Amino acid sequence: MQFKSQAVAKPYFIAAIALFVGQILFGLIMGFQYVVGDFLFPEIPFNVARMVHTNLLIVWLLFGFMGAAYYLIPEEAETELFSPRLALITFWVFLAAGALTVVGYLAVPYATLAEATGNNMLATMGREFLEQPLPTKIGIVVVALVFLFNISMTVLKGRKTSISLVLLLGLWGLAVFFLFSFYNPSNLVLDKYFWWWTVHLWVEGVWELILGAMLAFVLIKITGVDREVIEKWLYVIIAMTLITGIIGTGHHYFWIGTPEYWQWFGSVFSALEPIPFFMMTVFAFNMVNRRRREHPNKAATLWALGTGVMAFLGAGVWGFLHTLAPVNFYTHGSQITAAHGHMAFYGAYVMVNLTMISYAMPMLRGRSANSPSAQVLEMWSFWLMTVSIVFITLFLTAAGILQIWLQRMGETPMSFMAAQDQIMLFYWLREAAGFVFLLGLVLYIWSFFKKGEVQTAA
Amino acid sequence: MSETFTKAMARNIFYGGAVFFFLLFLALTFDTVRGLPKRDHRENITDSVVRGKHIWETRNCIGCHTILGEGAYFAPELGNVYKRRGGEFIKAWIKSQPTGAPGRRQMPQFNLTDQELDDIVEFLKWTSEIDTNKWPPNIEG
Amino acid sequence: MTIDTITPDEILATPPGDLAIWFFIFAELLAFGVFFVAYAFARAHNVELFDESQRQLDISSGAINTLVLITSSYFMVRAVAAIKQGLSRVCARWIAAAIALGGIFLAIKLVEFHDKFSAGISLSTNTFYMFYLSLTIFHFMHVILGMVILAAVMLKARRGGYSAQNHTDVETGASYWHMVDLLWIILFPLVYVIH
Amino acid sequence: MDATQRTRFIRPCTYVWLLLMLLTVTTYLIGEAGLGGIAVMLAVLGTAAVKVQLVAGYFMGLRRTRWLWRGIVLGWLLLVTGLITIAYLTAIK
Repeated sequence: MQFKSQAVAKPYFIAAIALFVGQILFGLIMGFQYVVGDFLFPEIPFNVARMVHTNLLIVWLLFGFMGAAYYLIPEEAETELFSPRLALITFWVFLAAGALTVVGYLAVPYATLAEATGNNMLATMGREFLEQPLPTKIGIVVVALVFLFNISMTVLKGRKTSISLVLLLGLWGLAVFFLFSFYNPSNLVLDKYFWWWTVHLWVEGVWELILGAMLAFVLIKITGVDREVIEKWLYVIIAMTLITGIIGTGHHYFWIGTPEYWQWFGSVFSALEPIPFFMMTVFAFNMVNRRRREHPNKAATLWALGTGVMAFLGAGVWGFLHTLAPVNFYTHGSQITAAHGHMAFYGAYVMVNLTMISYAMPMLRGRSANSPSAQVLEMWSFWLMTVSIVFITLFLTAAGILQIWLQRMGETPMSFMAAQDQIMLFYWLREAAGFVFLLGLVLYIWSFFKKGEVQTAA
Repeated sequence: MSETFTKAMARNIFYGGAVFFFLLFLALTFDTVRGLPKRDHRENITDSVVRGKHIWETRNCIGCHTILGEGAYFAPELGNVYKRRGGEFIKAWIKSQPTGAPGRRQMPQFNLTDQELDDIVEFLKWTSEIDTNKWPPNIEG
Repeated sequence: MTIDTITPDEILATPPGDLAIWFFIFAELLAFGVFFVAYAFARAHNVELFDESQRQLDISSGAINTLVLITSSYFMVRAVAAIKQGLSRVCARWIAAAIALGGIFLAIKLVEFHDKFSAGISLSTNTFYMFYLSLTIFHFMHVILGMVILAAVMLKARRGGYSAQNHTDVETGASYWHMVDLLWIILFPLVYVIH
Repeated sequence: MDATQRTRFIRPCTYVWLLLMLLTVTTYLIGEAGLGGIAVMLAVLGTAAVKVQLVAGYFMGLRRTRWLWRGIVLGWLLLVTGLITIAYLTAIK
């Protein structure tokens, strides 16, 4: 850790992991509600648990991105952060807004929450992933602007590298596309059309820029390969990301009332979307093989390589599985979508955050890497979490295929609930895999506290 | 790769490609938005439909159901439920929830007034008439 | 015709111009290739509709456009040849000529689009016109992007920015422009001619 | 690059250019005459393939590079024209 102000990243990482645990707990509640329908009803109905699960996911990933930015921007720009005090203030504002929102979801019926928070004045609630009340949405915009102001000023007064530039592009893009969550027309088709501008252009557009920048930074630090080569590849990868991802939004415009040509554009370009993820995997392995130094933090290296592979598998392969229009006609809105969602989010964005945290945390605590015994623990948690996500995805894919076969094909299709009863087995198996994931996460947290002889700060 | 492939050119391709495809995306968006009225019959959006959408959102129906295939996968697709069950069934179903059957998935009781029930049915009726390129594959949704 | 024989020592490790543009060229070839094949298989499902709509196309303007683009592509070959001899002003003039022909291509295309749009044809008229308009508009935008690249290279060449030893950008621009021409060489017969 | 090498580079490209123009005109005439059927389709598609190979080889200069780069373009060309031919054959039946 070369600059004092990088320490401001520490609370962000700690909050990120804490919210991550919350997300997994509510995931387990929902997983159990799939098999025992009235579990915790009416105290925590499924829709409330889902809001908390998905919102905690996005909020903890944002905390992770901000922590990563506060860690790497000063180091890239070779200057102190513009205002560490501002960063800490926005940390508490964002944490408070998040906590209040979750309490609001859990304590008050959603309709009352909407009534109380000015939803009648400007209705932006009640849409998937964007359920936050208006004050929270405004709070997110304010925090984002202050955060972006803070790191942009740091880069302006310091060295401008491609990595910090790409990271800024990704983060500014994230803020800009979040503004579409305020647009909620009464025409459902228009509402959905621009809803995807926030959701898709985030996870298959600007978030991939953030993912690329973070991964490139960690790889430079771990492998010691010179910056020119890594940044060159970074640009090629994110060029392919936007070239395929922007029109790739079309694979959400097959069945929501939009014209038929989207089925051709959406299928063709989203079929090409796995290419940048494949290039990222080749890039990661290539850099590690051509490393010029043996970095003591083996766990972070494992996370970096794992990010490439799992992002390609989850977002690339499982995405391609159901992105072509004729296939999507059957899989749209089935458990196949949920399977892709789990592995894509974990493989791409959870893992890159964990890569950053497992690389930066030791540095923030004054050592170049955790003790070997702590790193072994961390590697155990890597494999437990990754393998359990693979199994969750496999079980949900099987559930999805059976659901489609029973509910949407053949002459005597079953009703939704009848089909759900037939695939209960897979939901039980998924829940079991969920507990393995929780075990992995616990090990991950424990690895930060595990004692052992420690290397000096490199 | 040797220096035959420069970072400057890669950066130009990134900026060029991003702007190019975003412009193409805006053009397609313009064409879509211009052509939508014929496909979504927006002339049928009455005040009741608008209020119905507001109820759909403020009760967080998307937290369990999918509409036009998007949302949570815990409860049935409602994009074509008006065609599948009809308005009266929908109102009766909403009023009779939760079923209380042990171990079954439960839908909360929203205590909607009759006006609100009519509105939500109007919204689901309008949604079922959108031209979704013949999705879902069958009436089960 | 003297096909020039390549002496083994002349074999280059990578194609002319910056290798990054070749990543982009291969990605574009892949995207267009998938669209061409999609067009062919979509036609297989409704042959009469495609043939009938195809007859309404203005084949002569398509052919002229092919000639225009091929000639423009040839001009870029002469531009590269000129800069290899260090004649950056001559090179700039050849590029200007190539851009001019690109402009003519755009003009002819705009007339064609105007006729189609004023006849009420749009992306949603039928599957053939959806493919015809998507492919030609997608290619149209590539011609514009190509002309922007060539204009940038021309300006630098006019200022003497390139020399016999350092002219990678000219070759990069030329390679992209040749790709735009190459795609049209397939697009024209596929969409306008064969049935 | 001296004069002789200049001609060795430009002269073939000029011939290639004229050949491409000629092939385009023939495709145009076939199209204008409205000829259809498998034989014509294969001929026109074949002409387009030859033209692509000429542009890639001479104009793009791939003839002077390692076989890999020409192979990529040729492979792409064969795949695309092959699939188009299959599509047209299945359509005719």
